Amino acid sequence: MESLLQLFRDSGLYQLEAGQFVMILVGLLLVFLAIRKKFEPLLLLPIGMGAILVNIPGAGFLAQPVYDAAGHIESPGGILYYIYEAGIATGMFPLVIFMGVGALTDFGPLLANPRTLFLGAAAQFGIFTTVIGAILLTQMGMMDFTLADAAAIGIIGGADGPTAIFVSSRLAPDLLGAIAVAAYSYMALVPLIQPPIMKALTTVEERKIRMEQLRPVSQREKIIFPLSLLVLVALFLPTAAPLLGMFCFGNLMKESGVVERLSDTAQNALINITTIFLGLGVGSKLSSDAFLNVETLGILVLGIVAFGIGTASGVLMAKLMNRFSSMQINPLIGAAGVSAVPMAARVANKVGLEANSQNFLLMHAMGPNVAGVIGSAVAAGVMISYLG
Amino acid sequence: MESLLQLFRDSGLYQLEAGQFVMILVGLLLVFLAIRKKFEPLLLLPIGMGAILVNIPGAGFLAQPVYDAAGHIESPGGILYYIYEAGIATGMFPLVIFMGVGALTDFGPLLANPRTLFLGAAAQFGIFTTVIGAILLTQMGMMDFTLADAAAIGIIGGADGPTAIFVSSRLAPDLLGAIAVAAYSYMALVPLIQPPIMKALTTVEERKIRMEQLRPVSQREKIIFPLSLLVLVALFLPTAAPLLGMFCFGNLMKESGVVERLSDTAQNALINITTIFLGLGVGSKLSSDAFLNVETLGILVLGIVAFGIGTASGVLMAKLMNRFSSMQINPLIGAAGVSAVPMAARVANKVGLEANSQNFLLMHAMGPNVAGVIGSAVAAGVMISYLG
Amino acid sequence: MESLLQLFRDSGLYQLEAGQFVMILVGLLLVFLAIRKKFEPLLLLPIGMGAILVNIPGAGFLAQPVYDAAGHIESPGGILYYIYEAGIATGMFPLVIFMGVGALTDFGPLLANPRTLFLGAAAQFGIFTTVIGAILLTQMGMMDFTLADAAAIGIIGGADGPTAIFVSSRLAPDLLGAIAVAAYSYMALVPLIQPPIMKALTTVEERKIRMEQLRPVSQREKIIFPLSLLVLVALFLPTAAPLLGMFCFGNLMKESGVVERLSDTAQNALINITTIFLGLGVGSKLSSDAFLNVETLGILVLGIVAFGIGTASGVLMAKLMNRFSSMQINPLIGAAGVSAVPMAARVANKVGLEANSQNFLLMHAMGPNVAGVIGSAVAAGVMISYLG
Amino acid sequence: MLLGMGTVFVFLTLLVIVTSIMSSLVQKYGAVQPAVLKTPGAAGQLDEATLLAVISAAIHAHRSKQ
Amino acid sequence: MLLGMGTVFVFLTLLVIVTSIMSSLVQKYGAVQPAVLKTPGAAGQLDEATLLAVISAAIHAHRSKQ
Amino acid sequence: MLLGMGTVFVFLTLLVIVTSIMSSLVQKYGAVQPAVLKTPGAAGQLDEATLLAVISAAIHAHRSKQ
Ligand code: NA
Ligand code: NA
Ligand code: NA
Repeated sequence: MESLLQLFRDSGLYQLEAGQFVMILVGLLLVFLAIRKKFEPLLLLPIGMGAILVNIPGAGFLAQPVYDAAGHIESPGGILYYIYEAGIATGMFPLVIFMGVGALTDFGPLLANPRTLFLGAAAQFGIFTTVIGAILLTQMGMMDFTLADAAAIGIIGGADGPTAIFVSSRLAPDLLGAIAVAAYSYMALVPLIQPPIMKALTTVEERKIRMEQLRPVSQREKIIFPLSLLVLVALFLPTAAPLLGMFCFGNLMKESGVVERLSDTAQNALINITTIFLGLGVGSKLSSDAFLNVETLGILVLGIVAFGIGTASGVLMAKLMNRFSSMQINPLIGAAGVSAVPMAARVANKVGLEANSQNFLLMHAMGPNVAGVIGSAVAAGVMISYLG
Repeated sequence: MESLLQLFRDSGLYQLEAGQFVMILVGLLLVFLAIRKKFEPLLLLPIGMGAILVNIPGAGFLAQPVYDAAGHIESPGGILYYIYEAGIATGMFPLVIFMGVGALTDFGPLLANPRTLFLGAAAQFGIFTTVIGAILLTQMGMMDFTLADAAAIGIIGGADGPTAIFVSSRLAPDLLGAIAVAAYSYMALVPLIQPPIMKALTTVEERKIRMEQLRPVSQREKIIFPLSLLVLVALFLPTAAPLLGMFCFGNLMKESGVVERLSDTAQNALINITTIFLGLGVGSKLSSDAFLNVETLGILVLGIVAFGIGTASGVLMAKLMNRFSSMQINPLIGAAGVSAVPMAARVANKVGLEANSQNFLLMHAMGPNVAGVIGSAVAAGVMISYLG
Repeated sequence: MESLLQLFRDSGLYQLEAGQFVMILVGLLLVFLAIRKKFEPLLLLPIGMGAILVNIPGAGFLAQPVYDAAGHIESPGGILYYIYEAGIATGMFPLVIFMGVGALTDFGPLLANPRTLFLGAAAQFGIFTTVIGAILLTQMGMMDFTLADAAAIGIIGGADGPTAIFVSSRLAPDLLGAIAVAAYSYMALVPLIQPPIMKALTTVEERKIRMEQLRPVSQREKIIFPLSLLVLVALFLPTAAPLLGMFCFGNLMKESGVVERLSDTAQNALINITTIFLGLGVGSKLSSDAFLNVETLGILVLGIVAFGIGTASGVLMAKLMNRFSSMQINPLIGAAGVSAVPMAARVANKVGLEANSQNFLLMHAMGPNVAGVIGSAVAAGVMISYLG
Repeated sequence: MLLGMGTVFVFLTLLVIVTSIMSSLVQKYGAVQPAVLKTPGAAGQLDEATLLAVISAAIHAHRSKQ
Repeated sequence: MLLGMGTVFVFLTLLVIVTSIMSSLVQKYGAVQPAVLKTPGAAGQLDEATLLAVISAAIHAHRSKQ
Repeated sequence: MLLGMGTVFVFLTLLVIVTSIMSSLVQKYGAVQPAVLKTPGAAGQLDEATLLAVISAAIHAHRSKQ
């Protein structure tokens, strides 16, 4: 009888609080969006599962380990505790992912047309606007964000998941779950969010602009570029060095051609293993008290504002550049400056094809697209430099 | 001269105790069984090597690291110490393996015939009988098992290696080595242990029963099933959530079809890496003082009793179900309810073919076989709930 | 304004010290040698990148984490700090690499001609001579090496990267960076360093010696060999057991043929992941104060001396063996006894072909080549036994 | 221990019921069998981008020859 | 240091002896050369199960047509 | 925040300049386009060794038949 009571007291039904129940539903929703709507499934599926697991009452997924005096484990911790502490609190997982993304990135289009870096810079405008927005909301008493929180939220506008997670883990660990979910959700929504903004800010004539074919880029340029970027980071913005250093390292492994087996592993086994655990670890931050509050609403709203402003800034920057140069840029590719590789570039290509069925912008948009990755990592470095 | 003496004092010959020598032989035996007899080589080869390494006197494979006051390493620990503490004491390795097993599991046959879950439940009967047996042996003064020890030993009857290791690491870390060796050895011995029991409990007519072809199962059912299982676990048996949560996550990665690269990694690189280290870590528990005692004998005897009772219960449950249903089940597939995927299902198929050369039971036996995995994880949750 | 100053104070330009600048150049040089000259790129590329990253002022790659009283992370550590502490200070990475190397090694040629083990022994002569050299340099007041330092430096002559790193991490962590760089650089320079020594010590007639075709070696011998080696290590030299135990384990996984998926993973995903992090971690030891001093110069000089003596000893040992045996050995394969698998064996083959265009020594040289791996691991065990 | 075994049975019985209901609902309402699309997922997106890139490059090259 | 070098030599000499004895024993008693079976091991068992499953499914399908 | 945005722009402008200079230098002096050699690196060396081994074994075998 005693045992039966014990089992009942251990059961989820007995312990489940309303908040946990809602968060399990949120987890199921994320899983649904990942599977049915193909919303960034590589991240949202593990995040959703992590959210479900962490909200099972009594399952102890976040339990802290207890050690005895001799340093032996008396009671082991939960798997999500270990994953979060070892991989996310330390910043290891986003950095390893960034290395893998570097090994997957081709800087060829950017090197063929380095001016597209300005588009990647402009699209970070959303980040900084959002920070101001978050501060204003706090001053108006509607939300309660510190400056560090505001900076972490702003990075959502960079449309770069690992960067957002890395910055949150340093500046606003409590908001990490909501920020990561917002970042990946909006990245998945690029095909819905961007086109109306792109069309509103451009004329049909502008969208029809055909761009010159890109020159071929030599292997040597591709090898020297990540090293140049790294040296510049070292000299001028060391706080961006963790993210961009690992990114350049990954890219150099790929482009050097001498360590193919390492590059393959960085692009496959290693990034996949890390992605599984990163997702679970981020999901473990989706507890009801951290997620079910007005701040999350603020993060979602500010995030989409940042995203929209970033998109608009990229497009407007392209139009501005066309005023001062004879080599015309199709302003649609400016929208790709937000990152969200390669979704944003494909959206630019698609909107371009709608205006002119012979206008292939994909490769041209890949330039600002990877520039956007650099841009948001630089913005992250600036934030950490001011507030870290 | 001094140095020569030092070298001799460091040598294995000088330091080797009889117990260590015997355990090295045990390790060599496990390696032999793995290579020559193909006894679960994926686990028994690393376990055997771990056993050899940990019993080399003076090699320090289990040495604890020493830190100075500033937290720097003064003297590093042994590799098996790190593997055991990081992967097994924490429960990480068995959980990651369970995720991989989930990604390798096809619930189709179970979904086509969900009644086979009862067979997977019945086959856990051996677990609980064994617990009683262990308690009796202790009360009779023949052995010295706590209730927690008894529970961990019982899980051997579940014929599921990672579950046994996970439960042992929580309830009876000192017995972990012997329990894991017993579990994997008996899993390897399924083709020897099960057939006599199966034949003793069935008539030739029963063994000839032909089963209806299984209906095709839609992808949608396969996606919803792991989520349903997870919700049930969350509501009713949260202590089973670590094992079954990771298992469902792995299965969902596979069945969702949207994260193939993660699923591939979980099924290959990640499970392989974890298996290598899990095996070494389990082997490190095979020290002479932990293994060479009467308790190990008790574990081996109780383990095989549990295994036999589980097999018998599965078969008898199938016969019982035939009494109450017109849709006849070949009782042989009940034996597959012990888990030991896919060996037990293949044994059922083989014994079935002996009775009727046109009777292919394999797919039918896969239902109770994967049900057995769920069943022993549920039993593990019950044990941890009572005793953890 | 305050912020601008902050940014400038954070910038690399403001903080960069001359030493760091030089070390970044050293890192770039290593990257250049890896990519352009194909100097052991698998290690030197990550080492070079690690050296660049760790010398970026203010980037915090080696920052120690700060915990609050409750054990939560207050300020996370740098990625290179975690990599070094978890993988190199513990000795884990070199041991995992050694397991992978074991899984990549074919002992066939050695088993067909076990006498080549003597060549692998002789080539370790450089190790011990160098230790004496380092001690002499210290006594002469030119350098300042402890006995442990001297032993770690000597291992460079073993021409085996992971062994050198493992020994350094135990005996001379401060010199680890310089020793690893020297070891891998000289391994890459095998085609330049060895031929003149080999030619100086042999006559054309000797270099023309044709060796008998090797007998086929059965799978059973290949399975028993690593186990025999392991038992000998256990009995006579336990301090070599970490390195040789993991090596034998890897080799057994390969040769047993029953755990192919583990063997594949050890040879690919696992060794690649570990190599990436090992390289970065070694690079993190290339700080200016650890590298830019006269000791590094001493290490480089002693290392190449050790390498040269090892090469010469191998060749001379082969000539000595020819005096006492009718079965003639081409002395060129003695040079392969230094390890540096398979580069040294290929060099022996190439020099042999120059003397006689029909003389294929490659397979014969693989025997001493893998014997050299065993030899330097044994030498490492001896050093750790005396000084550890 | 009977209790333990009972719990296992009750839980798996629940699972049988839930699974059966789920399957019949899916078979009833999810009439249109979702073709097993091998969607490569976001992982495949880079490859797809590469593919598109190759195609557009080819078209460019073709056009520039004319 | 001579001692160190000596140890290396003694150890490898022991290894030469043990290896030679081992090889001659294997060649003498292990006369029947074990064919290098590429046994897939337990890892391959699932694949084998799948294979068997495919075969039995095919047989079922074949039979149901008749 | 204007400052932050300014920093991003200044940094990326620097990168544009450095990249452009680098590219023009490479195109000027690195005239001979380095063929994209798929050098297998040290990792491939073992395979290469194996290949060489197979070749030399084949030659031996061929010769011993004569
Ligand atoms: Na961005
Ligand atoms: Na079971
Ligand atoms: Na060596």
